[in-house]
Amino acid sequence: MSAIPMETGLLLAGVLFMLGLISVMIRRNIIFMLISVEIMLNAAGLAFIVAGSHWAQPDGQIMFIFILTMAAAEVSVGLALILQIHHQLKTLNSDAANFMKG
Amino acid sequence: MTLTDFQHLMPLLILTFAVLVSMLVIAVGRNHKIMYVITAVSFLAAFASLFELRDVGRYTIEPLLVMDGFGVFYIGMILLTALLISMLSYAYFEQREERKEEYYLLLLLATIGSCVLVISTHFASLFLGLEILSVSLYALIAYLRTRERSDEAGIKYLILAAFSSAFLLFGMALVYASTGTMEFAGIAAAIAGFTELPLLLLTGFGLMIVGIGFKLSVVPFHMWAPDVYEGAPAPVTAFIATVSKGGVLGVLIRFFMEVDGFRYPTLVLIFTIVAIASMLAGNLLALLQRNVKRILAYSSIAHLGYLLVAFLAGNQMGVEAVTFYLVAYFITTVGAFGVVAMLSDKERDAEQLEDYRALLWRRPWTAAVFTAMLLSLAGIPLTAGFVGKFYILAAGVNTQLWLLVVMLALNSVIGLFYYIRIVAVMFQQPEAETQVEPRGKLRPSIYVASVGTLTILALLLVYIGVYPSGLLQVIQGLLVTAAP
Amino acid sequence: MILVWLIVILMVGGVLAWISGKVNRTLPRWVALGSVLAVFVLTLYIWMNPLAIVIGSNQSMGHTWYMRFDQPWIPQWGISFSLAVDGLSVLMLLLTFFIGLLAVLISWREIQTKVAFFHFNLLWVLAGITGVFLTMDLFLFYFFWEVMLIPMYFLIGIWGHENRRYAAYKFFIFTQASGLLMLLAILGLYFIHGNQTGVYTFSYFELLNTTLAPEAARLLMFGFLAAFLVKLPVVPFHSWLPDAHSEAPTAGSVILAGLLLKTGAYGLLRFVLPLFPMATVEFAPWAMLLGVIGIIYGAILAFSQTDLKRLVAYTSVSHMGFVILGVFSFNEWALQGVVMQMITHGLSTGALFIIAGFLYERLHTRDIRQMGGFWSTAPKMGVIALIFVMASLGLPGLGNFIAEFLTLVGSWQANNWLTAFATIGLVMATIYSLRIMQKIFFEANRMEQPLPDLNAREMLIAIPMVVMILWLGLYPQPILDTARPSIQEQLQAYTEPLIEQAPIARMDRIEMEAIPEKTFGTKKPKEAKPSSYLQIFKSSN
Amino acid sequence: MGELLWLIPALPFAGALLLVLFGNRISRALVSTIGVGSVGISAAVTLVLGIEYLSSRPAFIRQEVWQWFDVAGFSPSIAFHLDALSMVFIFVITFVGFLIHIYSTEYMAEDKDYSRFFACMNLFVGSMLMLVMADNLLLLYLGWEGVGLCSYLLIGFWYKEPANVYAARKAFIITRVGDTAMAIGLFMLFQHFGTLHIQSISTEAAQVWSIGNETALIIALLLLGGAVGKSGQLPLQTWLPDAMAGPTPVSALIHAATMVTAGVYLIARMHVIFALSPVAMMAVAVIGAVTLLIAGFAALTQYDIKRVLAYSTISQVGYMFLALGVGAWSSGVFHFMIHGFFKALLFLCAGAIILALHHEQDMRKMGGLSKKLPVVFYTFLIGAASLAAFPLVSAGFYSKDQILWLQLAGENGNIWLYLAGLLGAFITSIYTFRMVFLTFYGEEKTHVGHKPTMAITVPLIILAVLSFAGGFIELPHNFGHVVLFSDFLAPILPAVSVVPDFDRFEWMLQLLAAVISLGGIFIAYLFYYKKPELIESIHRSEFAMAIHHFWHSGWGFDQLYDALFVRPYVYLSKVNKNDFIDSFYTFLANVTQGLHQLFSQTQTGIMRNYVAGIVVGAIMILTISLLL
Repeated sequence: MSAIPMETGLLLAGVLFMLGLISVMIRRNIIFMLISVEIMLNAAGLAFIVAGSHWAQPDGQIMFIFILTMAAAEVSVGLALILQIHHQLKTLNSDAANFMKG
Repeated sequence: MTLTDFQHLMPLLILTFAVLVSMLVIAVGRNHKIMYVITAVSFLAAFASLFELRDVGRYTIEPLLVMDGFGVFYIGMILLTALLISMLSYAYFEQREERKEEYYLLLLLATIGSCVLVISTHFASLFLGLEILSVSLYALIAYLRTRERSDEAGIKYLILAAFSSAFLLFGMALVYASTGTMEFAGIAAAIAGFTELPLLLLTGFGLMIVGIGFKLSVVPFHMWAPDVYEGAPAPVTAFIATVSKGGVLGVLIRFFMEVDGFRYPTLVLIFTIVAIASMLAGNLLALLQRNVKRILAYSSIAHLGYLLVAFLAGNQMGVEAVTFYLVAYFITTVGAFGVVAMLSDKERDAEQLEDYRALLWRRPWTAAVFTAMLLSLAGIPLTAGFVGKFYILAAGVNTQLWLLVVMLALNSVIGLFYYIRIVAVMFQQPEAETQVEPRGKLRPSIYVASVGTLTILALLLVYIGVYPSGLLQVIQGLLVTAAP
Repeated sequence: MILVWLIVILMVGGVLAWISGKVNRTLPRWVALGSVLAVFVLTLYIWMNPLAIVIGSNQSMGHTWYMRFDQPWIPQWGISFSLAVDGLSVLMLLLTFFIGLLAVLISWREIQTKVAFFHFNLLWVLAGITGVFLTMDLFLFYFFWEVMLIPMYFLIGIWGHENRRYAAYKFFIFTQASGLLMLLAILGLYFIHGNQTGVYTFSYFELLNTTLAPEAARLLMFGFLAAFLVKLPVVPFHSWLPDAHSEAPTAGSVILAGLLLKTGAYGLLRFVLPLFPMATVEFAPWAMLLGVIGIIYGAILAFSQTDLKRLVAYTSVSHMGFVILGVFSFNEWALQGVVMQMITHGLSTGALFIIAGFLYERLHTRDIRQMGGFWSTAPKMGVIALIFVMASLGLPGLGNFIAEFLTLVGSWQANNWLTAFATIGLVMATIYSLRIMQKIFFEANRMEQPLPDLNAREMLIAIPMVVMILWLGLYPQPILDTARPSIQEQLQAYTEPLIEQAPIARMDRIEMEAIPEKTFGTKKPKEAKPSSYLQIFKSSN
Repeated sequence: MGELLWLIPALPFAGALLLVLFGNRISRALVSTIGVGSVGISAAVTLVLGIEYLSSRPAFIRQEVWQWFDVAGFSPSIAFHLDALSMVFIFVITFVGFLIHIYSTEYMAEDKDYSRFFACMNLFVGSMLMLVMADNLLLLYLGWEGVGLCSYLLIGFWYKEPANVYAARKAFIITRVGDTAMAIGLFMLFQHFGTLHIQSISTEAAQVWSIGNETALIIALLLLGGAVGKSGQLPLQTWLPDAMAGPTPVSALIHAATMVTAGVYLIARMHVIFALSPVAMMAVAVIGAVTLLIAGFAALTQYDIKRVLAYSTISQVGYMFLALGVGAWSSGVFHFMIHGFFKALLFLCAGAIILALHHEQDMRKMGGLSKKLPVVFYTFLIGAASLAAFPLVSAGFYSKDQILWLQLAGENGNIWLYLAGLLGAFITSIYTFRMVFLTFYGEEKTHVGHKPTMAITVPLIILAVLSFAGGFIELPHNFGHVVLFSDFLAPILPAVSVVPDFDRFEWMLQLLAAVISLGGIFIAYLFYYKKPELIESIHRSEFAMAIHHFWHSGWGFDQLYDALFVRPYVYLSKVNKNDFIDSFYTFLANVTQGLHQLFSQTQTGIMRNYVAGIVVGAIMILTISLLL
């Protein structure tokens, strides 16, 4: 099978990363921000896999699994928090949560 | 994994064990005191186990971890800090109605995370440690669910931390892609191979710096710090300020020492800029701030800047200076937040400057301790902070980082202003002669816990300030192995 | 070991004073009085029977130190807890404790809130200052340099007048900023010396032997100067002083004027001169210029002040100008003058602040526009004030005259024009000094309430100062003899070893001879040897 | 002999000390005993010493009391030096001082600050003696400043009146200006001789420097500055008239007899230096000449009797300077002595009058006192005669004539100086007898209250005798040729070298002087006694009045200095009262606070901005790491 060159893969990952990044910046809804962050994380994971395959090592995939687990944990905590926020602010607009400033 | 590996990881194992135990205990029945005791004991045990490893040369546990003097010292530092914080937390949470027990669980986990960080020699372990730390921090910060500030802080920290760790991971991936290994040593070797660093690698490093910088809350990744500090419960704030940053700084030093990042002007330049920016921004932001917790947050930003100055010295002395300063900084910060925690009541933490008005005449000893802590932060003699700052300046002058050193001097003058301002508020005359507040609404045992902690901290502060050579010996003894 | 006791007694005394406040309100005063008295006596003892020892590389001069104490402190960095006294330090210490005693006494009635804590701070300031005058280790020096600030900050910030917090901040930040620059310079010196010799040490005597590249020397010198010039203070770094002086409680002002400023001058003598001989020579004309500017500027501003304490503060600015003028003329006359100036200014300005304090206690104002004609109601105070006003305008027969005249004689050898301008300062001194007398004690009395004259305690404070200032004016020889060896030591780098000069310490000739001798025919004058450096300097400007 | 030397200044000091310590606790009688007694005893001691000195003529007597200090060879002593010159001064100071003290016991009797007065007076006598007895210039400087202080305290004696205090302050400050010059002179002397010991300097200077040496000139001029300041000569004369604010005995002692002549003493003492620099000598002479004219004209127009005397003092001291300027040292000193007598006398008389007229000092309100106060009248007349150099019978005639004569006869005198002196003499006699006629003749305008008693009259009489007979110890050689005084001074002060065979003109000049003096008296008689309407006519003319005011205000020097120095200084000080340098530091503080405000804008608390922050940081870092 013709191996895809690493650069292409990394480029894809990079594009994914940027997508996530931009959407974090433009989204107001906390949940969407969380999702976009997940996208970024996955982009990182993808990059690892690409790199791993390039060096023909399992490490990349191992890292990806780590990332997945971490992301899962994070999302769970995150959702819990978001519930709390919604419970208190009656909104998911992240800008609303700005009691602390200055 | 051989048996000796386990022996060398004893502290971590103890903590992990403690976590499991406490889970079970909670399952059996909730009891604040028991949890507290378990935590404290486990911290102590872990610390004790370090003495076995006192004179370990450099024991690597392929491929992830290494146990050396540096690691031992940092772990010890982290453990003690965690212990003190847990002691403070006891009194703090005793006054609150939430379920307190899981708190200790998370505390233990976070501590494990930061311990792992300082002994990791591999991206994987770095990542794991960092995430154990962060994830438990999310929960800790938002622990007091009923305060919306707490939640706000939590969500902010969560999103931003995840965001930044995405950077970190992507950076790692790129580095991995360009070097083909994730071990620090390997990377170092690979880099040594290159005549000049490939773009990929540099980008990787850049992204990683973003991730690390966030955790260290240095400019321009500092914005979360004040909000989180303010929102989180006082002990947790202390934890973030000390343990988490300490761990990250430890790994940063290790990594840089390993790959000898100081050879690369780009990296040095970046860190220089970051350091100066942090010093300036931190101090200026704190200048007229009226919320004590935020002041401390900003000042911690500035102090990270100071630390970077020594870090940039990039030699044995620099590392020692960083370590020494870290110790002083830990003591001081924990002490400061301890006072905050002690003065806090059911509804809110004592964070407004007004809460401290005329404190000296209401609670002289607390005020005295707080004053000592602030003076130490300001780097006034007779306190550990002074010696630390002196050490950093020495390191800087030694390697002729004149720009940084002068900036440091300038900034500590600016810093002086707001530290002294708090002191001045405490020393003000009380308008109406407010009689001494009713004490002992807490059970004496608890009261003793926190008061004792503060006393210990104050004594340590002065001791190191007056007779630093003891600590110096320890540091120099253990860190010989750190610099390659 | 006595040296350590000096500091320990003060520190412990301070803590005791604080604690004893729990017992009753006057106990702290007695504790403070006792401990200061103790150290004062100790110092007198040291002064009276000096056991001469020779230290380090100074045998050439046979520069004798009275006493020394050495104890490694932070060996890793070559820092040792090293104290030593020579003539200069002893004089400074005597001044410190004398003023300290007065400070305790004047606070007796003035300070009524937080008495215990006040005396804690007072004693710790004194301890810090003592350390500064004693220490022979640069790290330790900086250490004490900083230690004396905090209590001073509290003295101003807690017991001061209306605008105390601002003044306290200003004082603290100015001195801190300058101090840090000095710290950098110290470190620079430390590493340069270390790299040269491989011996990393902060010991003064070791660092004296450092050879510096001109460029480095210049930078390091400016580091040190920063601290000392701000502390002195020299225009344009003086602006902390008027505020601090005028807002501090009387004891605070007295200590500030009498002692803290002197630490600056002491630093110049002890460190800047011997450490950077070449650099200072280059810088000398500018330094002297600064001094002259200070003299004149301070005098002009003093004239128009209406707040008595602020006025006196500006007079100190003017007087300290003489110090820097003298220090940088590098000859024995000038330096002896500087030493005298440090002491006499400590006394005279201290006394003026004390009088300001007395007036404030009675009138609750420092505004001289509301005063006048007090001579008729309080003649004793008038006489005392007159004496010290005259001292501050340099009337012969009072200590300040000796100081200023020697300084000017010395600086004349170094730089004629600047000295001429400095001398004009004497006229200006007359102008502001007489204004003090006129506005407070002469003219018509505007006050309706009567002004009680000095009571016994206040006389007890005033009389010794009068006696001292007169003694210094009429028979300063003991002081000069005490200071001579150390001054010659500081000047070593600027002169060939001086062969000449006067028998050492004639302690026995305190009182005038009973049977005066008479001589016929002119007596040959002693030739004054202008040191080799002087000609160089004259040719250079 | 000489062991007692130190007593002379010590006694008055002791008196002063006692009075300061216990003055307000002891009775007036005791105060006057101490005050007068101390001076009296030191006068007695002077007498004893004087006799011994005259009997055995030593070069000088030196007594070191103790070594003041000793720094690197700069070792002045508290040591006294008695020679002919200081002898003369000590004599005048102690004796005239003694008489004035006696006088004061009555004059000040009513004053509540009796003891303070005598304390200051004693202190003054002490310092003045210190000044003239010092064997080194530093000690001399001590006395010099000491008398300055005392004059300050005594001018401002009645301190309740702001004007007096200002006058005192003015006196002190202006003299201090001179002192400053003198101090610089001392620095230079020390630089060149390594000592301030007067004898050594005199001997060495002669060897080291040749005539017309630059340094000598500068030093001489600086010393002259000091002398000018103390002696109220041009351009520092403005303080002396105002100094009359003090009690009259003070004016008599300090501002007539002794202190104002300190300058004369200094120049005579340092005559070696001056002799080395002809330019300086000329400066002295010219200053003297100009001053005596200016002051003379000013005196013409004064109405306040004390101010007349003040101006006349200035002008008489001007004569002394004139003498010194041409190297007629002893004549200068001689005139000092005589002037000391008659001017003290005149002041004391004036004091008696003022006392009699309830502190009325304006001569226009006086008159016809010759009947009421006969003693005062006759003594005053003698004094006036002496001041106006009334031929043959007045001491003033001989002293002044000698000076004038030497202006022409002296080697380095010249005709202009002589003419100035002559004109001065003319004016002198006019204003002197203007005083006499206005005060003692005409009809009585103010009621005479207090009649003088012994304490006042006796000193007056003694002084009168002295100022009448004092002249006969020094007579010109064309008749009598008595040279006791100049012989006495000869060992110290070299005699002036006279132009050969000029003597034959001497009698002409004397005649001229006599005529001038008498003419002045006649004019005064004409204008102020015979035909007062002449004055009216003068007063009618605009121009004359303008001149009159100009002279009355002392030639507008006060206004000039006020505009030149005082106002600018005060303005400078006031405008910068709160220290513009401070504003720089305030500015720094404000900048920092502004930055704080700026930065804290960034902490919006909105999460997305924080994200943005991180991104910005990332971009920055990447650009750095990629571009560099």
